[in-house]
Amino acid sequence: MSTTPFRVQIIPKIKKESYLNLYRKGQRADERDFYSPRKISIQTNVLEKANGSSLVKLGNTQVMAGIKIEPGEPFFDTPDQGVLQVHAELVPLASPQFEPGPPDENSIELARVIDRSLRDPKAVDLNSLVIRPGDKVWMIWLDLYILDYDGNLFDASMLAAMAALLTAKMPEYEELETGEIKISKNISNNPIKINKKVVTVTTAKVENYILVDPNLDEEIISDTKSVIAFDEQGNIVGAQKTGMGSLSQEEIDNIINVSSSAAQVYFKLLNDALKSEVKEEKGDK
Amino acid sequence: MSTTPFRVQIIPKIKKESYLNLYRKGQRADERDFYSPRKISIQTNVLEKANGSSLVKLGNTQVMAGIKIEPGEPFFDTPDQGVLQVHAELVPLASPQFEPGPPDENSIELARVIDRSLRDPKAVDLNSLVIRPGDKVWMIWLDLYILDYDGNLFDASMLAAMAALLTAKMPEYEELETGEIKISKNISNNPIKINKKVVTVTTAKVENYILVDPNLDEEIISDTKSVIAFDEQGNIVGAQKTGMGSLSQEEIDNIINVSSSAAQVYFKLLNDALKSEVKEEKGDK
Amino acid sequence: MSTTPFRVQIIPKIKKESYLNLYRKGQRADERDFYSPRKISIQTNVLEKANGSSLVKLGNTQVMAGIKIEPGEPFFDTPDQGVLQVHAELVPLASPQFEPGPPDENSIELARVIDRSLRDPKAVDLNSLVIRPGDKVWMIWLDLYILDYDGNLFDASMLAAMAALLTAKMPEYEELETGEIKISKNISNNPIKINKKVVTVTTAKVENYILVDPNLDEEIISDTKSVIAFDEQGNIVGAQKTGMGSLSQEEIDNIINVSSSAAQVYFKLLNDALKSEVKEEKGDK
Amino acid sequence: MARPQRFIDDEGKRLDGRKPDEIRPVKMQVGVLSNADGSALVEYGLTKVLAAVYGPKESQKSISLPDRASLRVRYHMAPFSTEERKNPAPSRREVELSKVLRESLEPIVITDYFPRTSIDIFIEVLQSDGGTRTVGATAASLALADAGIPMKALVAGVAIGKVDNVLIVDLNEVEDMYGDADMPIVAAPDLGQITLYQLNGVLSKEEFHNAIDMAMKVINKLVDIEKETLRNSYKEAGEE
Amino acid sequence: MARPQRFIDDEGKRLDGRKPDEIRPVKMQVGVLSNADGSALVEYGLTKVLAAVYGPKESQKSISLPDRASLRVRYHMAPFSTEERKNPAPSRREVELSKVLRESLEPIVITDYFPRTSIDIFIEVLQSDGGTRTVGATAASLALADAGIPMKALVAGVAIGKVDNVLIVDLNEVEDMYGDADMPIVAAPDLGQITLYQLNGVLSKEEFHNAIDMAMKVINKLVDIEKETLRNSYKEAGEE
Amino acid sequence: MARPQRFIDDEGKRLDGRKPDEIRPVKMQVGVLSNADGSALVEYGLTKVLAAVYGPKESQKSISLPDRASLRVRYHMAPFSTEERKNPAPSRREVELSKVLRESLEPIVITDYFPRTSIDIFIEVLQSDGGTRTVGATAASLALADAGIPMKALVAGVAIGKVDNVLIVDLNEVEDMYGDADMPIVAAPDLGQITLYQLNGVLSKEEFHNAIDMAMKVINKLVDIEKETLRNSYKEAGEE
Repeated sequence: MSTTPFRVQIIPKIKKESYLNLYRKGQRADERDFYSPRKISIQTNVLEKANGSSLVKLGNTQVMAGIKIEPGEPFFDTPDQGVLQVHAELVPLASPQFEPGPPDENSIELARVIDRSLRDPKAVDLNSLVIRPGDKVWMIWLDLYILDYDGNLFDASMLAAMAALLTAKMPEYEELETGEIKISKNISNNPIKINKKVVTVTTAKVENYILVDPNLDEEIISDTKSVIAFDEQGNIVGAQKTGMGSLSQEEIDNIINVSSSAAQVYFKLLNDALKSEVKEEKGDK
Repeated sequence: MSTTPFRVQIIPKIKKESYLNLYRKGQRADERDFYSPRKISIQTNVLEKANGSSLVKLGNTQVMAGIKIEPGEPFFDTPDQGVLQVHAELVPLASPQFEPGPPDENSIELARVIDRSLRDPKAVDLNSLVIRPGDKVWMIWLDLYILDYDGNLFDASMLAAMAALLTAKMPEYEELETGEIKISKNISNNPIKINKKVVTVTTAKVENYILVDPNLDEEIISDTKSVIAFDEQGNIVGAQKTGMGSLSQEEIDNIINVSSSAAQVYFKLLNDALKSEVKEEKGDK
Repeated sequence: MSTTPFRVQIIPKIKKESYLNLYRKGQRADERDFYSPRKISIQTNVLEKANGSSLVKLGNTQVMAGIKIEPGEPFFDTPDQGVLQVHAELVPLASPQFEPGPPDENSIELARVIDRSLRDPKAVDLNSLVIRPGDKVWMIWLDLYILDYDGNLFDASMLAAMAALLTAKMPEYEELETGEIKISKNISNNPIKINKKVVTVTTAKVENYILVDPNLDEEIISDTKSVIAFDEQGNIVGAQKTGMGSLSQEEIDNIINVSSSAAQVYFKLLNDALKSEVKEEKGDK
Repeated sequence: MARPQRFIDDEGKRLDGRKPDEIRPVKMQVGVLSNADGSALVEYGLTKVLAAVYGPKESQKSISLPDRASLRVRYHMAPFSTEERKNPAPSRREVELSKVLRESLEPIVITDYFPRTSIDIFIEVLQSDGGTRTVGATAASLALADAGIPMKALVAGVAIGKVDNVLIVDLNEVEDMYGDADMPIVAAPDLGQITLYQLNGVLSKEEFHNAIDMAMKVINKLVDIEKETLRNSYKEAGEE
Repeated sequence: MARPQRFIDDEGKRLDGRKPDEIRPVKMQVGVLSNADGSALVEYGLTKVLAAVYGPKESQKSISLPDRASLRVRYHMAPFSTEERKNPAPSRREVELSKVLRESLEPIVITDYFPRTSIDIFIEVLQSDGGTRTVGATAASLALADAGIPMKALVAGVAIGKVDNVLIVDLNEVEDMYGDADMPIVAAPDLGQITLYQLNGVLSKEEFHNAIDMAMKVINKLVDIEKETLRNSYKEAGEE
Repeated sequence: MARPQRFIDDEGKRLDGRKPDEIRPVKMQVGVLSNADGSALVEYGLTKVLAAVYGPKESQKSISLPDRASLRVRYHMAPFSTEERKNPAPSRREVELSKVLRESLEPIVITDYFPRTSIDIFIEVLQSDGGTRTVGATAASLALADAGIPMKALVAGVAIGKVDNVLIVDLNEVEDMYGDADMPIVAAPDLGQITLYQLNGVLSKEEFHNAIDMAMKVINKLVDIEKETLRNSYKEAGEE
């Protein structure tokens, strides 16, 4: 049962009005222009024992991604493919709004949008993850852990997911006589085979303004949001309207164009982070 | 934990009194006599993709039955029998009283009474459902879906169950080399082997009156209900007192006799519906 | 999420004061001295159909232990060991404070402390419980059922656990051609192989007093409790501070000494109960 | 447990030596728990059921009734009570039996004395050898009386079965599992009222009638034992 | 269900004979349930979805909003609606679709007429052959209108897909499962507003634009059928 | 992870080169999260634990205490923190550790300043290499201080173990898994009070005494690092 969320007056109307006044002048409260994301930091290999990991800061939003790779069984209808499982947890330490408990509709939507945006364009080469066809394959558990929530979980989570996938290492294993797969070394030098990189770009619509990478305040005053996933060739590899409002066809066209440009910014930062693979702050405020 | 249900004043006392006044004259509010069910419609094959299906309307009460047949494993102690699983859902669109969530005591009781009334007289020939003894058998999932609730779920559900079982078609399958059972065609021309037909008859006791097929108002003012299952030979193949009150031995004897007659009405309508297997309204108001 | 329990004024402050006045005179409200447990009764084989069972009364606290032994699979990392599963239920008939539902933190803590105090000193010889190494072993289900709650569940539960384990009988079985293990007789004459006996001693700290075997009133006014597990050689085989307060190093030293003595009392009663194996009341008020 | 060849021998005796209309040895005890307001332990043969009653106490708002007490009944099996260890989470069977047992007790409790309160009845099966719900009803009846809850009458329960074409009373587990019918009945003989009946299995109308007759005779005796048990407990209490 | 070799034949026809921009036979009925305040049964081909609306009614406190009604939406699949029998517990997919469907209906319901109330919308998939969420949006729109809930406009839904490099409307299950893209869209043509869009699959920017164009044309027709259905139902009501 | 032959070599060094009474490299950071009222990231070697504190804030009625704040503590392991991926649903172990950690923090928080409020403490294990509950206690202590919650004293935690008949401090995962004892201890040195102790394994009374002695020495040092960390954070805040 999905219920209209309760969030009255977290931002009073007067604040919305003052934000709109800024927008009319072409400004945002944190001095960004409409189409620029916040300051971004992408750290990889932040955990020594996981197969892959990353910590992404998008403004004050923080998402950790952790990857564990384990032997498992393929799905009945895809015997020649490994399995990718994406989960997201809105951990209660991230926000007074998050409560402990099983995943709610927000964390499920987040995980499923990330999952589809990776799955549909075949970002991860699942065919390379077969140990014994129809019997044993690698399961990639990609867990997104929201540590600090200041809006735009989708983009931060997708950057964290890609950074962790691109730097993860497969385990080494041996086959026992019984056919059992035993991991002999948790982390080898072999990466996961990635076919393509994907980023999502989230925009908020506030009245007739389209804002890239909304922070929490902007999300709260927004009418609706759009999440558009892109590959590096500029194809759209996933999309989701999220939030209560609606959009005209023209607005959607505009969102696609704006998001397509912003995707290039994300790809550049992601590629830079991978090149250096050192932990340092990137992006501009 | 079973708790006394809360249903105060849904029907005010004055209404109960007016109902009782009618009963004293031998009448019911909807002009039926005490021992006649409401108008009944039995449609079969209402879903093209399920193995069996039916839609039963008993007055304003509507129950859909759907049957899916899948390969599965037999129970450890009955290696030579297929498996029949009966479930019932009181879907929230059927009544303002039904809430989304896991099955409550009412839907569990409903499913278990239907299940036992089919199982104990061996209505379904489970022995005919074996693919490889002790290893692979057919599982019949019989799901009862309450769509509109105006009293007497038991009789409507049992009619829907029988109508769906009697018109269901087995799948066609092949055995793969691995021993796996693969369904090659969802629906064949082979029916499920049914040993006998069963109906239930529900009566409400309101003070000293016994009413067949109570509608919701009658259920609410009733002291208690009895559900008696019959086969076509007139044997009692299941019984359940349901509701808070009590009955004398004489009242039970009376209920058995009244119910036994009403069962013949149900059997006739069921058999007519199967003969025609066309969708048309049956029974008398 | 563990939350500070709500138990205000169950014992008013004035009662606590009167208890403390007694302690200052070296007395307890039920006339015990500080280091003596309440009257204890240990009955074994109270259930004819379980593999082992016992009923322990410690004052008004009553705990029933029941043991079922079934064939199962070993854990992946201990192919040469049987499995011991300890569960505890705070059944709602035992106290107005217990609610029906899944195990809460108190029953989980109880079961886990008992489990560790049996597991770590290898009280049960798990190596003797192998049917076919790596494939089939015996699973011992030890269920602790709290029937009446008047404080000190740990000691009563551990006595019940030991009494049931020490008098339990293994099933007889045959291996079917399929490799399946079939129990041919639920209860044989063979006992479970027990390496050592263990008891726990619970003490409450109330201000600067240490009380062995606190009853419910004493638990409620206490600052904190300690549960210390001993083997018959006087080794400490488990420990747990439980409850909100704290202890100094000296207090812990004192608790260890006091508990070590009390453990001997428990061991004597346990051994007596096993010698007689008849149902009679033991211990002193 | 394997299916026996015959359930009744040439002398008309059942597997455990009983005659068709003979109940197993019955034990009843009240006041067995200290915290509960009322409690009872009842055994029919190897079937052992403990019941406890708490209340009347103020209801949670969500279940509070303006004109009467609400009953809350839980029928539950201890994990060690069954042939195979039972998962402690309530099964669908336990949910149904909690409901029919509640409905078997509603008619005997005078609930309109205590509006806006609830009376909790916990029925714990300690060992199962057939008939647990009927033993549970008997134990609950005693526990309610032991708690001093005002009642119109006592109830007791027994199951009637059919084996080798003979009606029998108080089925044990083998007779229940492999017999042709199992008909649990709970009744208040002093009111002439049946408060629970169910049938699993197949009976003719005549057999159905006779089964209830048979049950009523046994239930009469069981309620007499209940009364005796309660009298003795009052006596003990008086003597203390 | 196996993957077909081709989805579109030499004559430009799809597997079921439809042209790329052709929807399946559509049936709409309102007022099909007696208890619900509004209800509708909608079919696109073999996909059948039932929707019911209850409310506005006073909200539970925990979800009560001071300035508007809250919507509660449940998208649920009947266990017999799917290829393999579906477990009735809500899946992660059903949780997500309940959310996006709620968000597709919020823009058309005039919720500020009814502060502190809730409007419940139940969407039950009876048979699934692709497009269940879009058929569900259409059914919910009709059920809201049937319940007399004040609305700014009607919505309808349809999915656009891509097979053999051609954009197609109203995917059936095979086209959904093996096609290259599935883009469900819900819109209110009278407002020129899109209230739900999702994309699973890969499209160029141009295809994305064209897909929405295609959808809008079909949705226009679907909303016309909704209006016709409602007009007929008022007529019937008037004739009674 | 296989069992090592020896845990301590001829020079008295442990597998990772430490001396028996030597803790792993310790890192502490506070104020690492923007939303939480207080937060801390603490590492002992590869074990990394993040803690956050929210409150005091008005309690839900069901847990409101008239004379003090109630603490709500959740110890939770991230799915990627463990050797095998951990199911995110709370395990029995996490339920127990949440309880003992809450009970280890109750004695240091001055809860009677804030009746009818609750203070939430979230402890997330990001990477586990032994000692997660003790690192969690240290992180929670820092996060409480960072949140400005009035405290009687700081606590820190460390586990004492026994391998090759030698007591050692601050077990890593191999020492924990294959050692003979694991005794986690949390204490407030400034109060001379131990707020958590548990023992898994077997120790003589003397060893038990010595283990606590050893722990207290280490905990003293850890609390000094906590104080230094807090002082530096105030300094930074002052410099801004």
